[in-house]
Amino acid sequence: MTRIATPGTDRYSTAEFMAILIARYCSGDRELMGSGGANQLVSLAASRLAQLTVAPNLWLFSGGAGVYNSKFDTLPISTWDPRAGYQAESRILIADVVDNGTKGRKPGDRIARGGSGYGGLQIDKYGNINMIGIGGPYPDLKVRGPGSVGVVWLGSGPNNVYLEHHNKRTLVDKVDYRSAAGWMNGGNERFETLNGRDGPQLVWTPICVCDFTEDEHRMRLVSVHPGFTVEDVIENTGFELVIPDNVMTTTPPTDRELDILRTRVDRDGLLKKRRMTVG
Amino acid sequence: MTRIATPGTDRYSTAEFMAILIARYCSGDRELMGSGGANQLVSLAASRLAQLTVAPNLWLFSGGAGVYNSKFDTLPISTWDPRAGYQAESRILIADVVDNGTKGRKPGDRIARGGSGYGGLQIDKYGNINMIGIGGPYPDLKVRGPGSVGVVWLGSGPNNVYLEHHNKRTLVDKVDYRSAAGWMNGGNERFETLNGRDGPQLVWTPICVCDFTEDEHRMRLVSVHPGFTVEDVIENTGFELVIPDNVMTTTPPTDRELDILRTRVDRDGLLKKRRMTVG
Amino acid sequence: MAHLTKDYPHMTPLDERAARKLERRSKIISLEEAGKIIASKRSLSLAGSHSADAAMALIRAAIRAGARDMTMIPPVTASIAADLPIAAGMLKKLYLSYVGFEYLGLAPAFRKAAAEKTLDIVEADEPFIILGTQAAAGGRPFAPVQYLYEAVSLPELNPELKKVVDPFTGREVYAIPPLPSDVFIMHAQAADAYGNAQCWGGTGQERDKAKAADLVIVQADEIVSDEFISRDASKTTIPGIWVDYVVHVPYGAHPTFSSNNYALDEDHLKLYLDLVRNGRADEYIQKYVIEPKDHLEYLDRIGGLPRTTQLRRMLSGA
Amino acid sequence: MAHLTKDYPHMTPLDERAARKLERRSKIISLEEAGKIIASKRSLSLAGSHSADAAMALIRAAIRAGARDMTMIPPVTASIAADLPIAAGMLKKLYLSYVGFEYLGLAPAFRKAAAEKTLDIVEADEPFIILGTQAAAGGRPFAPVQYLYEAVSLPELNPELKKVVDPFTGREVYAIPPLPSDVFIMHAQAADAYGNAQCWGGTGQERDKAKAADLVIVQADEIVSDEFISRDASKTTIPGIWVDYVVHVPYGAHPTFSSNNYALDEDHLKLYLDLVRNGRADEYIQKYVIEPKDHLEYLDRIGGLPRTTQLRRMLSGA
Repeated sequence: MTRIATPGTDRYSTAEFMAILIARYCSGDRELMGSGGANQLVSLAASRLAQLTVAPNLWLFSGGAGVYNSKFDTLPISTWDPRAGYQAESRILIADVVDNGTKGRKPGDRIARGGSGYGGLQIDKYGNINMIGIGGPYPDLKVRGPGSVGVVWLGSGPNNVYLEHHNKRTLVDKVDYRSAAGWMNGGNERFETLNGRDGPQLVWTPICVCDFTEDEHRMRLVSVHPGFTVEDVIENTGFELVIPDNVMTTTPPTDRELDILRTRVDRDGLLKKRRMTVG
Repeated sequence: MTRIATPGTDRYSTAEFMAILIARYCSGDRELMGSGGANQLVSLAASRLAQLTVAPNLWLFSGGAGVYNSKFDTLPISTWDPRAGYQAESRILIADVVDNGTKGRKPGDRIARGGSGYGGLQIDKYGNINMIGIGGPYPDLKVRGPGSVGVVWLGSGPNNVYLEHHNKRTLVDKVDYRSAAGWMNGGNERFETLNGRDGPQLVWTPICVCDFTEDEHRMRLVSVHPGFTVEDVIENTGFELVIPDNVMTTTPPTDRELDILRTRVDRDGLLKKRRMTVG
Repeated sequence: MAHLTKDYPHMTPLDERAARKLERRSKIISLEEAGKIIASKRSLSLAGSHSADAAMALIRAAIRAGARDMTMIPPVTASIAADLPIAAGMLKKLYLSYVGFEYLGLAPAFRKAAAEKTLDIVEADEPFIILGTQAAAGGRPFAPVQYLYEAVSLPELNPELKKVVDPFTGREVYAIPPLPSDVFIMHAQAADAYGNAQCWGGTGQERDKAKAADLVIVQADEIVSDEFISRDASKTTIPGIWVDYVVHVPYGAHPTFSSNNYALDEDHLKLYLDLVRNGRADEYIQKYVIEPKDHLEYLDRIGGLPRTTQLRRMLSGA
Repeated sequence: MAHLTKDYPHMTPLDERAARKLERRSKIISLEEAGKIIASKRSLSLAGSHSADAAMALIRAAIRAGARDMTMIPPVTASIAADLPIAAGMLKKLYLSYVGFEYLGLAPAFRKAAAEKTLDIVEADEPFIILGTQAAAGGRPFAPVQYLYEAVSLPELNPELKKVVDPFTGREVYAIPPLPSDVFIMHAQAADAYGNAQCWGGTGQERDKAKAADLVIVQADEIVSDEFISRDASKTTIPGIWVDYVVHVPYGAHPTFSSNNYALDEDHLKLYLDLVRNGRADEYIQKYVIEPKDHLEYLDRIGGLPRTTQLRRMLSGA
């Protein structure tokens, strides 16, 4: 049964928590790009939060508006909201975005990894994403997806996947169609097909954080959010997740994290209202 | 013997005269593009003069600066002089210029013909242009040219050729190398090779104006500037020009033409000092 | 050949022609005229991003003018700019990158057309649209890409994606076809009468789409003087020479954002979605597309001056 | 695999790391450092147009640092920015579009190197440079063109131009190779310490050249604050994220124009041409490239404040 994913406390919302988790991930001092594709409000908030706290050298990119390092203190409704461009440092063309995507990123490149969030109709155990549709044979789809947009850029280098809904319909054993390559069929297939480019690193969901195993590149549970159990995760995942023996409980947000998020990034409280589900 | 091409009067200079001739050519009311490649000072002046007098709808393009409809009243030293951008209406990328060039122009296209000026180390009787070098076999050149730049755009549609020096070394029977296609080897070869695109229309030199015959597309004398004779033209041309029986004397500049040119386009008198030669 | 018979304009002094009235030709036409022009074409392309800067007034005018069976090359993400034409039966074929309403849900007319197979959907994506447009903009034969489609389903689903051998490496790579269009329609915040158009936001696909089109129509929130345009040439998104017609429609992007000008009308989008999802698309189309006798009446129906003022304020944060 | 062993930063609250000094890293380095970096590379690309906006200070620094045997991807037209490196023996290979001084004549060092075959000249042109750069900018395998090189000599003279069959029409077309570079050097009128660079003129090739390069070095007439940059994002030519290093060199484009900033030093260009044409290139290089211990001393040698002030005035028309 689908229900709103609540963290079991009214101290913070799940969307706020996810923004904080992604911000923590952006803590390295390397010059990374925190990019937000369409409607990636949570990762946009996360990039800004990271920039303001631990990652001054992070470049925040708002994909829809095509701008770097905008300095909003209230969240736009999406990255294509013109307000996402507030006091930005530069504006690029969508052709530039495409160039960066087709060029891809190799180990050692200046821009080492994206903090981008990708989601989809379906994601499978190797992190492949489907935005095309469910069912078939094509074009006889049971569910017609909105289209692949730019999720193909998941193939351009190391990235992360971010899901607002954790359920068996979304997390499936094998995607019906592949809009974006995760680790493909696992093992080295991605490296061989995509010129050695590294694949997805983390998967953030409303109830847990996952990564991928080192060799087979299968999705593995890393930490479960407070309010949920390993069993909740297993039960709501449509494939066999790798479950290590030392699964952690995700460290909850601190008061200070929440305070900065609410006063300097999301003054209008959009993340409080954001609907995320489980089941 | 090479000598300065003077119009045989001190009322105007050859460069001023050529600017006026080209401006007269731009008199149609269609939306044409008066473009200036590198250093095409005379055609730049001509476009502006035409715009101010008879062709308000002409779009003046300064190639080096990449701008449309700048509103200078003193000439820049070349189209890449930042002053060529004075009060321009728009600025485009060089990639846009290349797109327009590779796309080419078909009959009936919005932008019907260019008023661009092209010159070269050599030009032949079919209007082909060489900027690569003289002599050979390549790369053993007797004269190493500066390179082909964008003269290849002469192939993109109807255009004109403008020469500052009229002599047998420049006007040759056949170019040693072809940087830009005029009518190729004459007849229909250009239409067949370049998707039906129309070829060069007029050739302006310090001593005459030529066009091309209708079928064979060989260069033909149209009018000889005051101060010069048909014999001067024949003597200084390295191939057999088609000489019609009714060659005209080019209509000299009127006082009013000179006045507008000098007071509204070329206030610093750059065209007065410009050196053009014959022989 | 041995006798000159043509006219040679260089023989006639400028003086003799200068007597004509020296006036620059305006490219401004009415919205209804523009609608008829669009409706007479077979393919159109759009700019904008999702629910921002869509040329909605022109789209409505085209529907009113009876546009049918068109092929659309949409922006990389589109909401109502693609869904409404589908609802109105204006499209036969769509190059798909993303059609949806994000946090407001999937696109109802698009989903219905897909399910009922009344729309030919070319399964494309961002690089396909952008690079295909770029190829068409330069009249180039195709756009080769590598390390991209090898890893996804598009080649199986999209017959317009071909393989080509890279002559430099001998490797097989993919080739995206050029995507020209008969007409490109665009929303600008400001334009002058000669076609010079400023987009204050935008995604930078405007120029390539303009170059890739045979005809360009700009709708502008405001008509400005050419002196205004000349103050900063770098702010001109599309040079006027590339533009054929200009239409003046204040709030013409409604119900989408107009960058740095006015906000998205989310209530109106929800109204649209609600009607279309409940099989009442025709009702929406009648009321907001067909019946309004002009753009001002459309604005009246969506709430008039109070609503447009509110939308302007929302974006300025006041 | 059944036991997590990696570090997971999402487990550590931001508070625990926020204690570190929160300072944005400056990308500013000295001109001499930049020269050494360039000299350590094998290929470089340039922007600018003919005698405008050339990264001359960086070029001089690279020569001083002993740059040799490099491959240059020049702007579509270049004068001293290509000729001086040739005179100084810095180049082994040049993609040629145009090297010359227009109304001041042909390029002396280039002509000499061509005659003496000390330079590998790839016979290219504007579309070859621009489309090859564009292909490299996107990591794409090549750039196909049609109805262009079929009619000229380039295919015979340039072995890097290949044929490829268009999979959509079956026609043979030409393929331009990608033109990546190790380092792209660029002159900007203004940049902040984080790499955001404004070119007030320019030809718009800057972004593609930056994307096509492994390393980007910007020299700027002026260093501005990031607040200044944020006033108008559309004025930023290159986003700072694409830039590795910034060098502050007022009048660094001398003797070429700096768009909307200062004029070409034609007297200096004539001096250069005169010396090189008369076999005295070394004299020029000693005096203006090797001997000045820093950029200020260079400015002193070209006439100091009186001359630079004059050049600035020439452009403003005062």
